[in-house]
Amino acid sequence: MHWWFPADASSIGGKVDALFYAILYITGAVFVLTEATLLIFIVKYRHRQGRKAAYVEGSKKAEIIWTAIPAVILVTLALVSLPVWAKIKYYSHFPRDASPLAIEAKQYQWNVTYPGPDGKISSGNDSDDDDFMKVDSLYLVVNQNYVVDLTSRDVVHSFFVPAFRIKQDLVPGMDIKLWMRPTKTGRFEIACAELCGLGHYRMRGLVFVQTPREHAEWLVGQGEASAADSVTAGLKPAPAAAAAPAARGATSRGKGAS
Amino acid sequence: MTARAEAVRAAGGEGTAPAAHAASGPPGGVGIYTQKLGMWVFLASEVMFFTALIGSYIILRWGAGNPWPDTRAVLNIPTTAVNTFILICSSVSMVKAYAAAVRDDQKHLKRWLLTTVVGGAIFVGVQVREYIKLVHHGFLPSSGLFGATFYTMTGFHGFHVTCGVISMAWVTIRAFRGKYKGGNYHGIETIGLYWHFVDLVWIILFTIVYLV
Amino acid sequence: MTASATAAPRGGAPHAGHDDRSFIRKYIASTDHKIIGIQFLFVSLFFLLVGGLLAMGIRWQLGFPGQPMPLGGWLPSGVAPGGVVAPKMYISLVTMHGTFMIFFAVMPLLVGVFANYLIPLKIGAPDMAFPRLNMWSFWVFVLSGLVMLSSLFVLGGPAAAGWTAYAPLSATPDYTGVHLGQQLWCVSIVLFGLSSLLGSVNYITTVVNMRAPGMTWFRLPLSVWALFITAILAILAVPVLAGAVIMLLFDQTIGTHFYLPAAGGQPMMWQHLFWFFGHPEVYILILPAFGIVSDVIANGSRKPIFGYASMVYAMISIAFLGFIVWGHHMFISGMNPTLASYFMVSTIVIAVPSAVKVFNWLATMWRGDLHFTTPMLCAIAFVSMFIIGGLSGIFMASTPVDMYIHGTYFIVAHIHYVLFGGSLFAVFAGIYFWFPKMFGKQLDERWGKVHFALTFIFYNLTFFPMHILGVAGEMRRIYDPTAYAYLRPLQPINVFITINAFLLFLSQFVFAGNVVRTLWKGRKAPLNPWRDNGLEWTTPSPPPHGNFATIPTVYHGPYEYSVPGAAEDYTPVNQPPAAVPEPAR
Amino acid sequence: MERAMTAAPAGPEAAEHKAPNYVAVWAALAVLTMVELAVVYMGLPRHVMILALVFLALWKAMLVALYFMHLRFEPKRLLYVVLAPLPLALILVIAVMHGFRK
Repeated sequence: MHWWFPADASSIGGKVDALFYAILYITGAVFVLTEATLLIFIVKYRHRQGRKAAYVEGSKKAEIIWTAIPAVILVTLALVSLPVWAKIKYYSHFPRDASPLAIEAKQYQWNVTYPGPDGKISSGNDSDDDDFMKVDSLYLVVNQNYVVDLTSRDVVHSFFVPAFRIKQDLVPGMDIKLWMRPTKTGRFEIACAELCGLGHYRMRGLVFVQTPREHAEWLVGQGEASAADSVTAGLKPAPAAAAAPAARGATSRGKGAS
Repeated sequence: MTARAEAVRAAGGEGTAPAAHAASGPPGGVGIYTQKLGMWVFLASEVMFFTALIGSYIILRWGAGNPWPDTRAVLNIPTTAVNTFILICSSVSMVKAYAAAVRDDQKHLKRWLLTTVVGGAIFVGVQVREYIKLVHHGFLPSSGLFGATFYTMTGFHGFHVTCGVISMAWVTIRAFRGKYKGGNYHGIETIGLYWHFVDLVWIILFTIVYLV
Repeated sequence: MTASATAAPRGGAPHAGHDDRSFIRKYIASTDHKIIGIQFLFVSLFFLLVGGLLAMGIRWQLGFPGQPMPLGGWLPSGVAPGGVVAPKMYISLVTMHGTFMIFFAVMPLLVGVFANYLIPLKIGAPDMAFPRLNMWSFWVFVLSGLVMLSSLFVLGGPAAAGWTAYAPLSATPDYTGVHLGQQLWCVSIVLFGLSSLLGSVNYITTVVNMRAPGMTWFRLPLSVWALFITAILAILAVPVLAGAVIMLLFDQTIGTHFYLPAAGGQPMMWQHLFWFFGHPEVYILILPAFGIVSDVIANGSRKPIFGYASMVYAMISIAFLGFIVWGHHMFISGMNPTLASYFMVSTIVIAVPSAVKVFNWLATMWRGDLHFTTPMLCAIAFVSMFIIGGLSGIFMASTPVDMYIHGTYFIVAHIHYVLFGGSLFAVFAGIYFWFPKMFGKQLDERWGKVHFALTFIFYNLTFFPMHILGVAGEMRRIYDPTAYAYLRPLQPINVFITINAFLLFLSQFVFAGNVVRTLWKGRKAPLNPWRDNGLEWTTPSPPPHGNFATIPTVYHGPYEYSVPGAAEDYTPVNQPPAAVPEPAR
Repeated sequence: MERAMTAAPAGPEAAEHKAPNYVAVWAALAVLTMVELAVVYMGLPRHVMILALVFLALWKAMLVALYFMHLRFEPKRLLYVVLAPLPLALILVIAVMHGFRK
């Protein structure tokens, strides 16, 4: 039985979890202190015959103390959160060596566009478009940075990979970028985390995080391998690259091919 | 100013004398009689309502950087400028009516109220005529963002003016029945505030929708 | 203008004894703030029941996905084939549960009931400033509620875009298949906004202008302060929602493109406008609860509220900050992350005044003489549940953590801790406390305690496990969580929650029974059953039309309990001080 | 009721300030409207024109609020009620404008 965080599988997961636990410990301590105080007061100051309440209107000192302490703790928390947030979401902090990917969401599926052998996602009108598309499945190489272009064709969706601790809305009419680096191989689920219609609950995709070799083999299988990929996959470079265009017809390709 | 503040404090400030309070009429906490205060609070919320509409227009046009048609090619600026002037005039006649009510000048009160109603009605009429023409030229709420924002903002303003004209007409009838005699100007001042507010909104709308 | 002029009986005395209004003027089209408050009470309790029933549908599906509901066979097969909740019905259930609970149950229960009933009585006024406007506020509310109810029965079903109605899902029927239902939702919300506006103008004007002599700002009971600040929030926030919803309605009906990206519209604009209203709304839903609980805790502890002034300042700063934190609902919405950082900081700051309030309540109980009456128990439960709800809010304030828990059951747990554990416990505290005032009869304390205990237990068993679901990554508004492999192991928790939710729902019938029984054959309540200081207890229960035989004069603050040297442990605010000749001015 | 309300405060409140010269304000509004039109048809650079127009519109709005709605002659406290929503309106619009990621 697994009733807590899914196992962390991305480069930022550890940071997010650490912040979560920091807040959990702080709030947990406050929770125990305040609720215990409440319980003690309930027992200790319950009405008994002849008891009279003390006439206390307040205490400046006490109030300043319990305004200042939470303020300090909370502001510290904000200061600790800021750099993590900046690292995850600010475009200026995105890794430079990332591979591009594009995900277009529509009711109720994820269309993942992969760059072809040229390593670039072409803009729609590119004539030598060698991109290819997969529905609901995202194949990634472990420890490789990715920058994903997120768009939506119809309503607001939210790209959520619990194991990566990543969530980002996809808004129609907007082009939002997201970066991630998977750190564990395996199969993880993609969920939609924003109500997108009655099929919202089945807008499920899968992430396959592979070793470079597995990934290259997969690319070759798709007929989309570049020369370098073929080397990684253990095939001879020249024949694989030559064979690629012929095999490509098998995969749907480019944006909007569904 | 200070003398007045003194008077207010004496009459209705904190710790009012029981006798002064009992009628609930005299100025209370902030020295403003109840209807006027209520109207101002209502106007504060109207500011937020128009903020939503005008703000959306600003956001859609400048924030999101949408392409915008040349407003001067679509809308008839000279007509609307004249119409703006009519609305301003009706605001002036409104304050004149208010001044007449304060000094209990029934003749002028009735005359200026009537002028105000007529001015407001002309404004609404011209707006309706403008709408009909625009629709004939194929400019509809569904014609892009400009159509949508234009009709929503001016439409809701027009709705406010229409409500204003109806209540002004009613106030005028009451004035002819002599309900505002003897320096009883509160009703006139309160409806006047609403009327000027609608005028004020139009001043903003005219500038940012028609001229910019 | 004339609205105010007609009804307010001057000084109250003329009507106090003999009330010759017709039945309709007295109980239906009444302009008496007390009747309006009671009307709000019963209507919004009805909507609370509706919202609760919808929640049972949600919980059934989550606990036992795909199994026929008990009595589900009665529903038309288009909605629930074979009594099983269909995906579309599920989304509608979620949407309408949120809508009914927030707009038609909790908000009118807190504001409609208590602002109407308490403000004039507590400040010593004969009625509201604009009694007829007040009546319209109620009837427009009823109308908006009926429109919302009717949307449940129209072709295509009710709104199905969540209570937040995110565009473009809500902006065109293409995406949900809901035509009329979504439009009725918009119409109803606009009407609701109008009702809330009329009410708020009244509350503000009344508090400002109609306080009894000697009732200075800093002698106002905290409940009145809270309701006053709430009304200001409503005045400034609700019109923005109305404007946004009107544009949404135009998108649906007359072909505009405010929120539809096809012609340059901005879905994000809806989110901003909605949450610009939505966050102050959160405080509209909790500030009156703060006020009620402060009154009840001071009374139950027989002690002055600790730090009265800082309680007021805390509420004022919460209200102001409440307007500049709305972006924390949108951290992952694609909003500029730099802006999100600003919103994180403002959000974190707003937690401080809330913390101050909790500490002040605890300090009020410190060295008190605690009487565990039912209202006091509910108020203590409020404090203890609000601690949890407040602390879980801190997780969301931290942007990176929010990225993970946003849109999960952690959020669901949080809002229920604040809105149910918080607001609703305060509502119960308020109802138990002022029931004797409203009806002249006191709710049975024994059954009240049974109701409290059952609610408290099942409430926690229902909502606390939702935190765990959230941490495990279960999304909200998911028709069938078992569609995801990583959520399948959590199903026992969902079953557990569902069972407790049913028990929580059933427990409320103890309350309903208590109310009915008391109204039917309850004993007459003493004049001041809680030995409270408030002005409302200085008139008969229920108070006559016009409230006070003579307008009272107030001599001191509202929380003068256990004053040293006094014979009684309470000092009504209109009791002249023995030694001091003049009231402080 | 009505009579009770009106009799008392009429004197001090209304007679307190001298009625402003409404005709002068009206003339100023008329002139400002004409200036606005002139600005539009003068062919100024676009942002200068927008700035000038916004300035003129605010000026006119101020005149209406101060004299026709006689805010100038009201207690300061009422001014706060009136001004309260304006910063919120500004915050809303500015924040949303910055919310778009460029």
